[in-house]
Amino acid sequence: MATRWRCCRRSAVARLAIAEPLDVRLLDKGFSVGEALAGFNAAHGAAGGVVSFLGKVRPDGDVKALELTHYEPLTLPGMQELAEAAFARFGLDGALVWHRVGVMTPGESIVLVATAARHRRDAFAAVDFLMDHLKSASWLWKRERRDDGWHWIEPREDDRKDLARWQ
Amino acid sequence: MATRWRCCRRSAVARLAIAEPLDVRLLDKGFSVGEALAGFNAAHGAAGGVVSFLGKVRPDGDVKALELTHYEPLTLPGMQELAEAAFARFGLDGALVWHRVGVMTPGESIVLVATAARHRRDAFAAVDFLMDHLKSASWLWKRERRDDGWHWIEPREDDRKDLARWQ
Amino acid sequence: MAVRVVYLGKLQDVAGRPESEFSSSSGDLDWPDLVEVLRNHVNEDVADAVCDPRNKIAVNGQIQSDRESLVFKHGDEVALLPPVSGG
Amino acid sequence: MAVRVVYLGKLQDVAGRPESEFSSSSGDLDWPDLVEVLRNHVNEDVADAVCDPRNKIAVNGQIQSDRESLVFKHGDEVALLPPVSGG
Repeated sequence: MATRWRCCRRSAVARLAIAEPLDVRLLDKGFSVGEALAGFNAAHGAAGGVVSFLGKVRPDGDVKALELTHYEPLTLPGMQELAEAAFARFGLDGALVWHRVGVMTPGESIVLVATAARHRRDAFAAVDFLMDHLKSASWLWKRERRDDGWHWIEPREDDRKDLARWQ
Repeated sequence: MATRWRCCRRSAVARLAIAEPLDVRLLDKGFSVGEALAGFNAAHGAAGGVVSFLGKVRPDGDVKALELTHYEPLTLPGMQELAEAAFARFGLDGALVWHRVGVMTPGESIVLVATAARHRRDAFAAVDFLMDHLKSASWLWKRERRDDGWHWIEPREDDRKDLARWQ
Repeated sequence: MAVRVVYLGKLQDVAGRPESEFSSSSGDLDWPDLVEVLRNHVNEDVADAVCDPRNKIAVNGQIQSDRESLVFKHGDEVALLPPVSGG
Repeated sequence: MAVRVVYLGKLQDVAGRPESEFSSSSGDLDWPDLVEVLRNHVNEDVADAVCDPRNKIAVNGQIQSDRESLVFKHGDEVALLPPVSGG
Protein backbone atom coordinates (compact mmCIF):
# COMPACT_ATOMS: atom_id res chain seq x y z
CA MET A 1 0.00 0.00 0.00
CA ALA A 2 2.76 2.40 0.96
CA THR A 3 4.52 1.54 -2.29
CA ARG A 4 1.41 2.25 -4.29
CA TRP A 5 1.04 5.74 -2.85
CA ARG A 6 4.67 6.48 -3.47
CA CYS A 7 4.20 5.56 -7.09
CA CYS A 8 1.18 7.82 -7.48
CA ARG A 9 2.87 10.78 -5.86
CA ARG A 10 6.05 10.58 -7.92
CA SER A 11 4.07 10.40 -11.13
CA ALA A 12 1.78 13.21 -10.11
CA VAL A 13 4.71 15.46 -9.37
CA ALA A 14 6.32 14.70 -12.70
CA ARG A 15 3.07 15.56 -14.50
CA LEU A 16 2.86 19.22 -13.50
CA ALA A 17 4.74 21.07 -16.23
CA ILE A 18 6.41 24.29 -15.11
CA ALA A 19 7.56 26.72 -17.80
CA GLU A 20 11.24 27.65 -17.67
CA PRO A 21 12.71 29.96 -16.72
CA LEU A 22 9.50 31.91 -15.96
CA ASP A 23 6.09 30.45 -15.18
CA VAL A 24 3.56 33.28 -14.79
CA ARG A 25 -0.13 32.49 -14.38
CA LEU A 26 -3.39 34.19 -13.56
CA LEU A 27 -5.65 31.48 -12.15
CA ASP A 28 -9.39 31.51 -11.74
CA LYS A 29 -9.45 28.31 -9.66
CA GLY A 30 -7.63 27.03 -6.58
CA PHE A 31 -4.27 25.33 -7.05
CA SER A 32 -2.15 22.78 -5.21
CA VAL A 33 0.78 24.54 -3.59
CA GLY A 34 2.61 21.27 -2.95
CA GLU A 35 2.46 20.23 -6.58
CA ALA A 36 3.41 23.66 -7.85
CA LEU A 37 6.48 23.82 -5.62
CA ALA A 38 7.45 20.21 -6.31
CA GLY A 39 7.23 20.96 -10.03
CA PHE A 40 9.19 24.20 -9.72
CA ASN A 41 11.83 22.50 -7.63
CA ALA A 42 12.16 19.66 -10.15
CA ALA A 43 12.45 22.18 -13.00
CA HIS A 44 15.39 23.87 -11.23
CA GLY A 45 17.37 20.96 -9.90
CA ALA A 46 20.70 22.75 -10.23
CA ALA A 47 19.74 25.85 -8.24
CA GLY A 48 21.35 26.05 -4.81
CA GLY A 49 18.32 27.72 -3.21
CA VAL A 50 14.58 27.94 -3.77
CA VAL A 51 12.51 30.47 -1.83
CA SER A 52 8.72 30.60 -1.92
CA PHE A 53 5.97 32.79 -0.56
CA LEU A 54 2.35 31.70 -0.31
CA GLY A 55 -0.27 34.29 0.58
CA LYS A 56 -3.67 33.12 1.81
CA VAL A 57 -6.97 34.73 2.68
CA ARG A 58 -6.85 35.35 6.44
CA PRO A 59 -9.93 34.55 8.49
CA ASP A 60 -10.09 38.15 9.71
CA GLY A 61 -13.00 39.25 11.82
CA ASP A 62 -16.16 39.07 9.78
CA VAL A 63 -14.53 38.72 6.36
CA LYS A 64 -16.54 36.06 4.53
CA ALA A 65 -14.93 36.28 1.12
CA LEU A 66 -12.45 38.21 -0.94
CA GLU A 67 -12.64 39.02 -4.63
CA LEU A 68 -9.77 39.94 -6.90
CA THR A 69 -10.57 41.64 -10.19
CA HIS A 70 -8.09 41.88 -13.03
CA TYR A 71 -8.09 43.59 -16.43
CA GLU A 72 -7.25 41.07 -19.11
CA PRO A 73 -5.16 43.29 -21.44
CA LEU A 74 -2.92 44.55 -18.62
CA THR A 75 -2.73 42.18 -15.68
CA LEU A 76 -0.98 39.08 -17.02
CA PRO A 77 1.36 41.00 -19.36
CA GLY A 78 2.30 43.20 -16.38
CA MET A 79 3.06 40.15 -14.24
CA GLN A 80 5.18 38.69 -17.04
CA GLU A 81 7.20 41.93 -17.26
CA LEU A 82 7.60 41.95 -13.49
CA ALA A 83 8.93 38.37 -13.52
CA GLU A 84 11.37 39.31 -16.29
CA ALA A 85 12.57 42.29 -14.26
CA ALA A 86 13.18 40.10 -11.19
CA PHE A 87 14.88 37.45 -13.33
CA ALA A 88 17.39 39.96 -14.72
CA ARG A 89 17.88 42.00 -11.54
CA PHE A 90 18.64 39.06 -9.22
CA GLY A 91 20.30 36.72 -11.71
CA LEU A 92 17.71 34.03 -11.11
CA ASP A 93 17.66 30.51 -12.50
CA GLY A 94 13.87 30.77 -12.64
CA ALA A 95 10.71 32.19 -11.12
CA LEU A 96 7.12 31.12 -10.63
CA VAL A 97 4.49 33.86 -10.22
CA TRP A 98 0.93 32.64 -9.78
CA HIS A 99 -1.96 34.87 -8.76
CA ARG A 100 -5.56 33.92 -8.16
CA VAL A 101 -8.43 36.07 -9.41
CA GLY A 102 -12.13 35.74 -8.64
CA VAL A 103 -13.83 35.01 -5.33
CA MET A 104 -11.90 33.26 -2.54
CA THR A 105 -12.81 32.26 0.99
CA PRO A 106 -10.64 32.33 4.15
CA GLY A 107 -7.81 29.80 4.03
CA GLU A 108 -7.64 29.78 0.22
CA SER A 109 -4.40 30.61 -1.58
CA ILE A 110 -4.22 34.02 -3.28
CA VAL A 111 -0.66 34.20 -4.48
CA LEU A 112 2.31 31.87 -4.86
CA VAL A 113 5.76 33.17 -5.76
CA ALA A 114 8.89 31.04 -5.97
CA THR A 115 12.39 31.82 -7.15
CA ALA A 116 15.41 29.63 -7.77
CA ALA A 117 18.92 31.02 -7.62
CA ARG A 118 22.48 29.92 -7.12
CA HIS A 119 22.65 31.81 -3.84
CA ARG A 120 20.10 32.13 -1.06
CA ARG A 121 20.18 35.93 -0.73
CA ASP A 122 19.27 36.46 -4.39
CA ALA A 123 16.33 34.07 -4.18
CA PHE A 124 15.12 35.81 -1.00
CA ALA A 125 15.44 39.32 -2.39
CA ALA A 126 13.67 38.33 -5.60
CA VAL A 127 10.61 36.94 -3.76
CA ASP A 128 10.51 40.08 -1.62
CA PHE A 129 10.73 42.27 -4.76
CA LEU A 130 8.04 40.26 -6.57
CA MET A 131 5.63 40.39 -3.63
CA ASP A 132 6.07 44.13 -3.08
CA HIS A 133 5.30 44.73 -6.74
CA LEU A 134 2.39 42.30 -6.91
CA LYS A 135 0.82 44.01 -3.91
CA SER A 136 1.09 47.57 -5.10
CA ALA A 137 2.12 47.71 -8.73
CA SER A 138 0.09 44.98 -10.42
CA TRP A 139 -3.27 45.50 -12.10
CA LEU A 140 -5.38 43.81 -9.45
CA TRP A 141 -8.22 45.18 -7.35
CA LYS A 142 -9.38 43.57 -4.15
CA ARG A 143 -12.65 43.75 -2.27
CA GLU A 144 -13.91 41.95 0.82
CA ARG A 145 -17.35 40.72 1.70
CA ARG A 146 -18.20 41.40 5.32
CA ASP A 147 -21.48 41.07 7.20
CA ASP A 148 -22.64 44.38 5.69
CA GLY A 149 -21.65 43.64 2.09
CA TRP A 150 -18.71 44.19 -0.23
CA HIS A 151 -15.96 46.76 0.49
CA TRP A 152 -13.16 47.76 -1.87
CA ILE A 153 -9.70 47.61 -0.30
CA GLU A 154 -7.75 50.85 -0.57
CA PRO A 155 -4.02 50.70 -1.28
CA ARG A 156 -2.05 51.01 1.95
CA GLU A 157 0.68 53.57 2.59
CA ASP A 158 2.95 50.76 3.85
CA ASP A 159 2.65 48.99 0.50
CA ARG A 160 3.83 52.12 -1.30
CA LYS A 161 6.79 52.39 1.09
CA ASP A 162 7.68 48.74 0.48
CA LEU A 163 7.71 49.44 -3.25
CA ALA A 164 9.93 52.50 -2.84
CA ARG A 165 12.67 50.27 -1.38
CA TRP A 166 13.42 48.94 -4.87
CA GLN A 167 13.71 52.25 -6.70
CA MET B 1 -7.47 8.55 -15.68
CA ALA B 2 -6.97 12.21 -14.76
CA THR B 3 -9.47 11.78 -11.93
CA ARG B 4 -7.58 8.81 -10.56
CA TRP B 5 -4.36 10.78 -10.29
CA ARG B 6 -6.12 13.66 -8.61
CA CYS B 7 -7.45 11.25 -6.02
CA CYS B 8 -4.00 9.84 -5.32
CA ARG B 9 -2.42 13.24 -4.92
CA ARG B 10 -5.03 14.61 -2.53
CA SER B 11 -4.78 11.57 -0.30
CA ALA B 12 -1.01 11.58 -0.32
CA VAL B 13 -0.92 15.19 0.77
CA ALA B 14 -3.36 14.59 3.60
CA ARG B 15 -1.22 11.71 4.91
CA LEU B 16 1.89 13.65 5.85
CA ALA B 17 1.48 14.68 9.48
CA ILE B 18 3.22 17.91 10.47
CA ALA B 19 3.76 18.66 14.16
CA GLU B 20 2.32 21.98 15.35
CA PRO B 21 3.46 24.58 15.97
CA LEU B 22 7.05 23.33 15.44
CA ASP B 23 8.14 20.42 13.26
CA VAL B 24 11.90 19.93 13.62
CA ARG B 25 13.60 16.94 12.02
CA LEU B 26 17.03 15.58 11.31
CA LEU B 27 16.63 13.26 8.33
CA ASP B 28 18.98 10.58 7.08
CA LYS B 29 17.05 10.04 3.84
CA GLY B 30 15.74 12.27 1.05
CA PHE B 31 12.32 13.86 1.48
CA SER B 32 9.56 15.18 -0.76
CA VAL B 33 9.57 18.96 -0.64
CA GLY B 34 6.12 19.19 -2.23
CA GLU B 35 4.53 16.95 0.38
CA ALA B 36 6.31 18.66 3.25
CA LEU B 37 5.15 22.10 2.16
CA ALA B 38 1.62 20.91 1.34
CA GLY B 39 1.43 19.39 4.82
CA PHE B 40 2.83 22.49 6.50
CA ASN B 41 0.46 24.71 4.57
CA ALA B 42 -2.53 22.53 5.51
CA ALA B 43 -1.46 22.59 9.17
CA HIS B 44 -1.47 26.41 9.15
CA GLY B 45 -4.55 27.23 7.15
CA ALA B 46 -5.24 30.43 9.06
CA ALA B 47 -1.80 32.01 8.52
CA GLY B 48 -1.77 34.89 6.05
CA GLY B 49 1.67 34.05 4.72
CA VAL B 50 3.93 31.03 4.40
CA VAL B 51 7.58 31.45 3.39
CA SER B 52 9.90 28.56 2.61
CA PHE B 53 13.54 28.05 1.78
CA LEU B 54 14.91 24.89 0.19
CA GLY B 55 18.67 24.44 -0.02
CA LYS B 56 20.09 21.88 -2.41
CA VAL B 57 23.50 20.46 -3.22
CA ARG B 58 24.79 22.54 -6.13
CA PRO B 59 26.50 20.73 -8.98
CA ASP B 60 29.65 22.78 -8.42
CA GLY B 61 32.76 22.01 -10.44
CA ASP B 62 34.04 18.57 -9.51
CA VAL B 63 31.96 18.10 -6.35
CA LYS B 64 30.67 14.52 -6.49
CA ALA B 65 29.03 14.32 -3.06
CA LEU B 66 28.56 16.17 0.17
CA GLU B 67 28.40 14.70 3.66
CA LEU B 68 26.85 16.29 6.71
CA THR B 69 27.84 14.94 10.11
CA HIS B 70 25.86 15.65 13.25
CA TYR B 71 26.35 14.88 16.94
CA GLU B 72 23.28 13.16 18.31
CA PRO B 73 23.18 14.69 21.83
CA LEU B 74 23.49 18.27 20.51
CA THR B 75 22.26 18.71 16.96
CA LEU B 76 18.51 18.04 17.10
CA PRO B 77 18.03 19.63 20.56
CA GLY B 78 19.88 22.71 19.23
CA MET B 79 17.61 22.89 16.18
CA GLN B 80 14.56 22.59 18.42
CA GLU B 81 15.79 25.50 20.58
CA LEU B 82 16.47 27.52 17.45
CA ALA B 83 12.93 26.92 16.16
CA GLU B 84 11.52 27.97 19.54
CA ALA B 85 13.59 31.16 19.46
CA ALA B 86 12.29 32.04 15.97
CA PHE B 87 8.74 31.18 17.00
CA ALA B 88 8.84 33.60 19.94
CA ARG B 89 10.88 36.34 18.27
CA PHE B 90 8.74 36.66 15.13
CA GLY B 91 5.34 35.76 16.59
CA LEU B 92 4.96 32.81 14.23
CA ASP B 93 1.97 30.55 13.80
CA GLY B 94 4.38 27.70 13.12
CA ALA B 95 7.72 26.61 11.70
CA LEU B 96 9.15 23.59 9.92
CA VAL B 97 12.90 23.01 10.19
CA TRP B 98 14.19 19.92 8.40
CA HIS B 99 17.87 19.16 7.85
CA ARG B 100 19.42 16.23 6.04
CA VAL B 101 22.46 14.43 7.40
CA GLY B 102 24.60 11.79 5.71
CA VAL B 103 25.85 11.67 2.14
CA MET B 104 24.04 13.65 -0.58
CA THR B 105 24.68 14.10 -4.29
CA PRO B 106 24.19 17.23 -6.44
CA GLY B 107 20.54 18.21 -6.82
CA GLU B 108 19.50 16.58 -3.51
CA SER B 109 17.79 18.64 -0.83
CA ILE B 110 19.88 19.54 2.23
CA VAL B 111 17.62 21.81 4.21
CA LEU B 112 13.98 22.87 4.16
CA VAL B 113 12.71 25.69 6.37
CA ALA B 114 9.15 27.04 6.32
CA THR B 115 7.40 29.54 8.53
CA ALA B 116 3.77 30.59 8.81
CA ALA B 117 2.79 33.99 10.16
CA ARG B 118 -0.06 36.44 10.09
CA HIS B 119 2.08 38.92 8.16
CA ARG B 120 4.50 38.39 5.33
CA ARG B 121 7.46 40.30 6.80
CA ASP B 122 7.53 38.17 9.95
CA ALA B 123 7.48 34.94 7.97
CA PHE B 124 10.31 36.24 5.75
CA ALA B 125 12.48 37.43 8.63
CA ALA B 126 11.99 34.16 10.50
CA VAL B 127 13.19 32.03 7.55
CA ASP B 128 16.18 34.33 7.13
CA PHE B 129 16.97 34.05 10.86
CA LEU B 130 16.59 30.27 10.85
CA MET B 131 18.82 29.81 7.80
CA ASP B 132 21.58 32.08 9.14
CA HIS B 133 21.61 30.09 12.38
CA LEU B 134 21.43 26.69 10.70
CA LYS B 135 24.40 27.63 8.54
CA SER B 136 26.70 28.89 11.26
CA ALA B 137 25.32 28.09 14.69
CA SER B 138 24.02 24.51 14.40
CA TRP B 139 26.02 21.40 15.25
CA LEU B 140 26.62 20.23 11.72
CA TRP B 141 29.85 19.64 9.86
CA LYS B 142 30.08 19.47 6.11
CA ARG B 143 32.60 17.89 3.78
CA GLU B 144 32.72 17.52 0.01
CA ARG B 145 34.03 14.72 -2.11
CA ARG B 146 35.93 16.00 -5.12
CA ASP B 147 38.09 14.21 -7.66
CA ASP B 148 40.94 14.11 -5.15
CA GLY B 149 38.92 12.91 -2.17
CA TRP B 150 37.03 14.37 0.79
CA HIS B 151 37.55 17.95 1.99
CA TRP B 152 36.07 19.50 5.15
CA ILE B 153 34.30 22.80 4.57
CA GLU B 154 35.56 25.63 6.75
CA PRO B 155 33.05 28.10 8.19
CA ARG B 156 32.91 31.23 6.03
CA GLU B 157 33.42 34.76 7.31
CA ASP B 158 30.22 35.82 5.49
CA ASP B 159 28.20 33.27 7.48
CA ARG B 160 29.47 34.76 10.74
CA LYS B 161 28.51 38.24 9.53
CA ASP B 162 25.04 37.02 8.60
CA LEU B 163 24.65 35.66 12.11
CA ALA B 164 25.77 38.94 13.71
CA ARG B 165 22.79 40.68 12.10
CA TRP B 166 20.47 39.08 14.66
CA GLN B 167 22.41 39.97 17.82
CA MET C 1 -18.13 55.55 -34.17
CA ALA C 2 -18.32 53.69 -30.89
CA VAL C 3 -15.99 53.33 -27.89
CA ARG C 4 -16.26 51.03 -24.94
CA VAL C 5 -15.39 52.25 -21.44
CA VAL C 6 -14.43 49.64 -18.81
CA TYR C 7 -14.62 50.54 -15.10
CA LEU C 8 -12.19 48.65 -12.87
CA GLY C 9 -12.13 48.18 -9.10
CA LYS C 10 -14.26 50.56 -7.11
CA LEU C 11 -14.96 52.67 -10.22
CA GLN C 12 -17.43 49.89 -11.07
CA ASP C 13 -19.39 50.95 -8.02
CA VAL C 14 -18.98 54.64 -8.82
CA ALA C 15 -20.32 54.02 -12.33
CA GLY C 16 -22.88 51.52 -11.13
CA ARG C 17 -21.91 49.15 -13.96
CA PRO C 18 -18.82 47.26 -15.18
CA GLU C 19 -18.71 48.99 -18.58
CA SER C 20 -20.46 51.39 -20.99
CA GLU C 21 -20.60 51.66 -24.75
CA PHE C 22 -20.86 55.13 -26.28
CA SER C 23 -21.54 55.76 -29.94
CA SER C 24 -21.36 59.02 -31.78
CA SER C 25 -22.25 60.02 -35.33
CA SER C 26 -20.10 63.17 -35.24
CA GLY C 27 -16.62 61.74 -35.88
CA ASP C 28 -13.85 60.95 -33.38
CA LEU C 29 -14.23 61.53 -29.67
CA ASP C 30 -11.55 63.54 -27.92
CA TRP C 31 -10.80 63.73 -24.18
CA PRO C 32 -13.15 66.63 -23.30
CA ASP C 33 -15.88 64.81 -25.27
CA LEU C 34 -15.37 61.64 -23.24
CA VAL C 35 -15.52 63.52 -19.92
CA GLU C 36 -18.71 65.22 -21.10
CA VAL C 37 -20.28 61.95 -22.22
CA LEU C 38 -19.45 60.33 -18.86
CA ARG C 39 -20.93 63.30 -17.01
CA ASN C 40 -24.16 63.29 -19.04
CA HIS C 41 -24.70 59.57 -19.59
CA VAL C 42 -23.20 57.98 -16.46
CA ASN C 43 -22.75 60.44 -13.58
CA GLU C 44 -20.74 63.35 -12.15
CA ASP C 45 -18.59 61.15 -9.92
CA VAL C 46 -17.27 59.08 -12.82
CA ALA C 47 -16.54 62.23 -14.82
CA ASP C 48 -14.56 63.57 -11.84
CA ALA C 49 -12.81 60.23 -11.29
CA VAL C 50 -11.61 60.02 -14.89
CA CYS C 51 -9.83 63.38 -14.43
CA ASP C 52 -8.22 62.41 -11.11
CA PRO C 53 -4.55 61.58 -11.81
CA ARG C 54 -4.62 58.83 -9.18
CA ASN C 55 -6.85 56.90 -11.59
CA LYS C 56 -4.96 55.71 -14.67
CA ILE C 57 -6.27 55.42 -18.22
CA ALA C 58 -5.53 52.64 -20.68
CA VAL C 59 -6.56 52.60 -24.33
CA ASN C 60 -6.58 49.18 -25.96
CA GLY C 61 -4.42 47.81 -23.16
CA GLN C 62 -1.81 50.61 -23.27
CA ILE C 63 -1.43 52.93 -20.29
CA GLN C 64 -1.68 56.58 -21.40
CA SER C 65 0.51 59.23 -19.80
CA ASP C 66 -1.12 62.26 -21.42
CA ARG C 67 -4.87 61.73 -21.17
CA GLU C 68 -5.89 65.24 -22.15
CA SER C 69 -4.61 64.96 -25.69
CA LEU C 70 -6.24 61.59 -26.37
CA VAL C 71 -8.41 61.12 -29.41
CA PHE C 72 -10.47 57.94 -29.52
CA LYS C 73 -11.20 55.96 -32.67
CA HIS C 74 -13.99 53.57 -33.50
CA GLY C 75 -13.68 50.33 -31.55
CA ASP C 76 -11.32 51.67 -28.89
CA GLU C 77 -11.54 50.17 -25.42
CA VAL C 78 -10.90 52.76 -22.73
CA ALA C 79 -10.16 51.39 -19.22
CA LEU C 80 -10.47 53.49 -16.07
CA LEU C 81 -8.03 52.05 -13.52
CA PRO C 82 -8.17 53.14 -9.87
CA PRO C 83 -5.18 52.56 -7.54
CA VAL C 84 -4.45 48.84 -7.33
CA SER C 85 -4.66 46.67 -4.20
CA GLY C 86 -3.51 43.18 -5.08
CA GLY C 87 -1.41 40.47 -3.41
CA MET D 1 37.31 4.38 35.16
CA ALA D 2 36.77 4.92 31.44
CA VAL D 3 35.83 7.92 29.28
CA ARG D 4 34.91 8.03 25.64
CA VAL D 5 36.19 10.85 23.40
CA VAL D 6 34.22 11.60 20.21
CA TYR D 7 35.91 13.57 17.38
CA LEU D 8 33.54 15.60 15.21
CA GLY D 9 34.06 17.16 11.79
CA LYS D 10 37.64 17.49 10.65
CA LEU D 11 38.92 16.49 14.12
CA GLN D 12 38.06 12.95 12.97
CA ASP D 13 40.76 13.31 10.35
CA VAL D 14 43.18 14.91 12.83
CA ALA D 15 42.65 12.02 15.24
CA GLY D 16 42.55 9.45 12.44
CA ARG D 17 39.45 7.87 14.01
CA PRO D 18 35.88 8.84 14.96
CA GLU D 19 36.34 8.12 18.69
CA SER D 20 38.63 6.78 21.40
CA GLU D 21 38.04 5.07 24.71
CA PHE D 22 40.51 5.72 27.54
CA SER D 23 40.53 3.81 30.80
CA SER D 24 42.50 4.54 33.92
CA SER D 25 42.97 2.70 37.21
CA SER D 26 44.12 5.81 39.08
CA GLY D 27 40.82 7.56 39.81
CA ASP D 28 39.14 10.45 37.99
CA LEU D 29 40.69 12.12 34.96
CA ASP D 30 41.07 15.91 35.02
CA TRP D 31 41.65 18.27 32.09
CA PRO D 32 45.48 18.15 32.07
CA ASP D 33 45.24 14.35 32.28
CA LEU D 34 42.99 14.26 29.23
CA VAL D 35 45.30 16.49 27.19
CA GLU D 36 48.22 14.27 28.19
CA VAL D 37 46.37 11.07 27.29
CA LEU D 38 45.43 12.52 23.88
CA ARG D 39 49.04 13.57 23.29
CA ASN D 40 50.46 10.16 24.22
CA HIS D 41 47.79 7.84 22.88
CA VAL D 42 46.41 9.70 19.86
CA ASN D 43 48.73 12.46 18.62
CA GLU D 44 50.13 15.94 19.19
CA ASP D 45 47.69 17.63 16.83
CA VAL D 46 44.63 16.40 18.68
CA ALA D 47 46.12 17.47 22.01
CA ASP D 48 46.69 20.95 20.55
CA ALA D 49 43.22 21.05 18.97
CA VAL D 50 41.51 20.24 22.27
CA CYS D 51 43.15 23.32 23.83
CA ASP D 52 42.21 25.64 20.94
CA PRO D 53 39.24 27.76 22.07
CA ARG D 54 37.77 27.67 18.52
CA ASN D 55 37.05 24.00 19.16
CA LYS D 56 34.27 23.51 21.71
CA ILE D 57 33.98 20.77 24.31
CA ALA D 58 30.81 18.94 25.35
CA VAL D 59 30.52 16.47 28.19
CA ASN D 60 27.51 14.16 28.02
CA GLY D 61 25.83 16.50 25.54
CA GLN D 62 26.42 19.71 27.52
CA ILE D 63 28.69 22.41 26.12
CA GLN D 64 31.39 23.35 28.66
CA SER D 65 32.51 26.94 29.05
CA ASP D 66 35.43 26.30 31.41
CA ARG D 67 37.31 23.31 30.03
CA GLU D 68 40.39 23.65 32.22
CA SER D 69 38.57 22.88 35.46
CA LEU D 70 36.77 19.82 34.09
CA VAL D 71 36.99 16.53 35.97
CA PHE D 72 35.74 13.47 34.09
CA LYS D 73 33.88 10.59 35.70
CA HIS D 74 33.51 6.98 34.67
CA GLY D 75 31.28 6.67 31.61
CA ASP D 76 31.55 10.30 30.52
CA GLU D 77 31.34 11.06 26.80
CA VAL D 78 33.59 13.95 25.83
CA ALA D 79 32.93 15.49 22.40
CA LEU D 80 35.49 17.64 20.58
CA LEU D 81 33.54 20.03 18.31
CA PRO D 82 35.33 22.08 15.66
CA PRO D 83 33.68 25.17 14.14
CA VAL D 84 30.44 24.16 12.43
CA SER D 85 29.65 24.45 8.72
CA GLY D 86 26.06 23.38 8.15
CA GLY D 87 23.16 24.49 5.97
